[in-house]
Amino acid sequence: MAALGAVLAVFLGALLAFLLLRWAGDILNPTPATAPQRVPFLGGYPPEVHAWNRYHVRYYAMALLFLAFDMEMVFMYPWAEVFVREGMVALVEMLMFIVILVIGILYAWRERALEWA
Amino acid sequence: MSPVTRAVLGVVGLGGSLAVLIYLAAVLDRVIGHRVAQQPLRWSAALALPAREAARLVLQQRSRTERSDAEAWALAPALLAAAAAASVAVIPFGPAAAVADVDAGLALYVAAIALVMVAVFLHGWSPNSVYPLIGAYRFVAVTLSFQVPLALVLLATALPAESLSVSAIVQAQDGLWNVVRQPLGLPIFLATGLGAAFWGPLALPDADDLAGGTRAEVSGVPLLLWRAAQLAVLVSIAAMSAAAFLGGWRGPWLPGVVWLGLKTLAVLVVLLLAGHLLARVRQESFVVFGWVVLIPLALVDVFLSGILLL
Amino acid sequence: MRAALARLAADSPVPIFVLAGQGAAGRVDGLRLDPRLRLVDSPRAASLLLVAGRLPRSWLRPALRIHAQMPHPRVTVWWPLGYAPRSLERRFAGVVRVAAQEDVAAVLVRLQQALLRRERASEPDLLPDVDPAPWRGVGPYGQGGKGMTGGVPFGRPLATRAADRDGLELDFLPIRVGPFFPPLPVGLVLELRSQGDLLQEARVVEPAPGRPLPGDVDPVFLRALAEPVPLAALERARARHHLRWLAGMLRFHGLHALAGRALALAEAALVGAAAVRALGRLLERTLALGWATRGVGIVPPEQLRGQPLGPVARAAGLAEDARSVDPAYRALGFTPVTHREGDAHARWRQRLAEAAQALELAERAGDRLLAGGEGVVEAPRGRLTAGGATASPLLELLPALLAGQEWGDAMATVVSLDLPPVEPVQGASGVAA
Amino acid sequence: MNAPLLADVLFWLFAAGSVLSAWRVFRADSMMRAAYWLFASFVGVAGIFLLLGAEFLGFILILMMAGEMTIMVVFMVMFMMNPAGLNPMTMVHQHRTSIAVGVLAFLGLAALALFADFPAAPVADTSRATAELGTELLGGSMLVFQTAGVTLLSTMIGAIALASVRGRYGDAEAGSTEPQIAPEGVGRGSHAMPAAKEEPEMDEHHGHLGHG
Repeated sequence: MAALGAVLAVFLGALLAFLLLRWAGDILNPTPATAPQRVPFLGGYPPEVHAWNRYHVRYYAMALLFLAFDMEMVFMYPWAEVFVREGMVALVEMLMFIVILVIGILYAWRERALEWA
Repeated sequence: MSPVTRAVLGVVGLGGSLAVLIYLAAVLDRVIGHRVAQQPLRWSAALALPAREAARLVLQQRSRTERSDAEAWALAPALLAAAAAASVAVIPFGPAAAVADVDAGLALYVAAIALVMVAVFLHGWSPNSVYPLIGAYRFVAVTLSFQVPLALVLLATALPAESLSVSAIVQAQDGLWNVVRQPLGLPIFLATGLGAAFWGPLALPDADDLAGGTRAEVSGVPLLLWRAAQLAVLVSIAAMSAAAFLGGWRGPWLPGVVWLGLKTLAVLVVLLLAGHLLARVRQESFVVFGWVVLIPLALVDVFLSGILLL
Repeated sequence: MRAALARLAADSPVPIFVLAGQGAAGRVDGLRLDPRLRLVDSPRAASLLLVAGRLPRSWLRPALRIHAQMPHPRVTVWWPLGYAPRSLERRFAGVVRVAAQEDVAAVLVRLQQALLRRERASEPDLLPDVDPAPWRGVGPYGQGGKGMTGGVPFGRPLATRAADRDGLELDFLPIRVGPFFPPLPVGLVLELRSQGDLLQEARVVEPAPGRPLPGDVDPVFLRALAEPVPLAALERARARHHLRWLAGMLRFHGLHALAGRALALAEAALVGAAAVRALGRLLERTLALGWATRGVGIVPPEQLRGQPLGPVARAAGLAEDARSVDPAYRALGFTPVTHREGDAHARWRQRLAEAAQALELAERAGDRLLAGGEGVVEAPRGRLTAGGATASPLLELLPALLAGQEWGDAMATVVSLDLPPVEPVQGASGVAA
Repeated sequence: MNAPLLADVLFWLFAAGSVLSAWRVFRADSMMRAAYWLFASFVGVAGIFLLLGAEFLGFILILMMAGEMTIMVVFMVMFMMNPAGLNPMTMVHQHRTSIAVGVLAFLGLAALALFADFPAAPVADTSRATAELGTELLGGSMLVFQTAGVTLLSTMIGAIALASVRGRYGDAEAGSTEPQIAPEGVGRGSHAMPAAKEEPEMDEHHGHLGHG
């Protein structure tokens, strides 16, 4: 419990420290930004539209693959703790599980789902 | 000493040592850069350089864009630094001494690295400007590709320790360091660690082809905080590779803390050298490389070390 | 507190954003080697704006926009490089002019210290402080919007949809990459249409198509068109050009330290071919550029046949070189170096090999003279004829080359083509800065 | 400030934070903010997991949710209107029915929480939780573990078959032509895409129906 308290303290401490430093920076340089200064930098010309758009991500197939494959880590952490005690049973079971998941990656690779759509 | 004072001492001590390591990393980066460029740089000048640039950035105005997501923009560097600090908190610097000896320390470390992806995406999305936005989406693609191998390789070090606690992992390396027992572990961890700190060959979100990427619209104190937080993640990667693969505080003659510091600095030099000698990878080829090469290699590393332990 | 910070920051490297006008590219590279300066890749990170050489009229408005985008405290410095002043000083109020004999780096450091100690006020904007489009109070919620994606919320419209190669209809971004986008050659303006980070279309806005592009060619090549010129001087200038391009390409790929080393070789008066080959081996051996440029921007040889494109053509396997017919070169046993793949990787290895070969020729040539006067010489960017354009055919290739490429690969392709800095037509009464 | 009091205070903080950020999810206009408020809500729940001693589950929840919420941001921004909330929008429809459902759900859960008698069997030593989960995975519920693997495989293959346009047998829509109103209508898949397609124009009658 004390260890978790320490982690939370470290996390919130760093978070607050950086927010305070940023606020102190604003106090030190209070000059407000004018309209031309706020124009996003494109190399000399102003942007015609907002940069926020329905950004056509090209790796959406890989993102879906990651969602499914990320679950594998949930199972591997407890397995790692008890591996030495369980011995060969643990090894064989995890090998089966992992081979099944790697087939998914090979399928994605063959279907060229990992490349830009 | 009541737990509260212990926690405060731990936080302040960790913050101080992290700040010193960040400053040292900045100095080492300059020195290695000048060495590779064969330009002379005196050590006294190199030691003062990061402080001078920090002072100049503190006196610079914070730039704003037309319609930015101001709160997320302010949160991004803080979240990045908090994730890095939390990840360093679990690393033990003595037999029973760690700021936060959490039982599932490894799970916390990988969760902190996942928070880095959230922080960099926020930092790129918030300014509502094209180059940071492209940089942010690049980092999501790269992180989704290296996060699994990074977690697997760390998992392999948990096998001999029979526990996810980082201090148990260091304890289990009394006779044999994991870098010897699991040869594939350290290279994969350093490659994916460079991705987590978006440094050197994997500096895709802040790349030169996007005129600075997510920091193209940042100036003044936020730019200083962002560079410091990025170096904090790099230091965290170096410290964890020292703890998980190079025996952490274990070592003859010198006290534990000194050994951990020396190993962390050694790995830091390797990471900074990679930053100066390896060109930036192409995003799409790294995604394919991560899924098709890094994950199988990490799995081989896990199962090989498992078989050796039977 | 502020004074202490100012004293500490006094001799930190000065961050400069450079607007390299005509004839300034070579001199600006010299500044990169100065440890007191640091050329940054975004105006947000700069506190000094350095205008070098002559600023053509069409670049003036972009220059004012970039000046406004710099954070305070800031100052503009104008480095005339021999061009007579006209209206730049009227538009850039309070610009500091570097006299001919002054050391520009010392001026920049002095100005930065004055800014930090607040002895010099920061320059105000030179553009009116007005919203891009009136939006305050407009529309049902007063932020200029209309419905879900309509109107001009906060001064800018939202992106619109377009079909794409993978069947989805999502937003596209019309990005006009301006004259001063650091990775691109100065003055090149591209109108890119990107969905996500993939470029659907690319259009060269400036320079206008079909216009001659003299480009900043070393004067020794122009002289070689008319009169005999020592071969060693010609080849050293070629080597210097290629090494300076290599430094720019290394910086683009994130290797700033190695770029400094290549630039030091370029600026050094006497540099041996061995040093250049050593740098080449280092770049080769440390896999430094293999995965970054292999297979990027492949230009098929049939599009380059018969065009004066020099290294770009030779990297695609066409052994076209004006020097191979020249008796002086044949006496030295010159054979053109070629590569096959025609991608960015082949192009940087081609230029590096040519730089080393040029230095070897220069060492062997002694004071041999070239029989000048035929009106044809092999310049670093291709065959130069009296008054002819050198690199404009490459600009026609760009749209087809960049369409369908990811942003990083597209920029790497443009960098690998070594396009000359773009100068608008001399005729227009440019602002002779 | 002894430990139990600290635990209670933290519990209430995490609980309140989780509920607050869950409320903010539906008040935020920007898709990115909505998703990351949901992530903050999950972090609150993970905090409560940690307080209950399930350390591994807490950190794994944060790890998984960081990746998945970022992917949700990417997909929400890509497919929904008004990606960044520049024009205000409401994500809540049928106000009356949703309020009614909310109140009903709250009452049901509150009744369950108050009147049900939960087994008061505190776990002795929390540090073994992950190990027990491991032995359970390898022993008793090994079948669940392996079927989870097969389910994940089918999810992967299904997701890629649906999402990816490019397949081993060519583009998914190369052969399929949508019915057009005009009799000799041109299929959506084969009209001239703005981006230059690599292979030559496919005439619409030939072509493979869907991809492998």
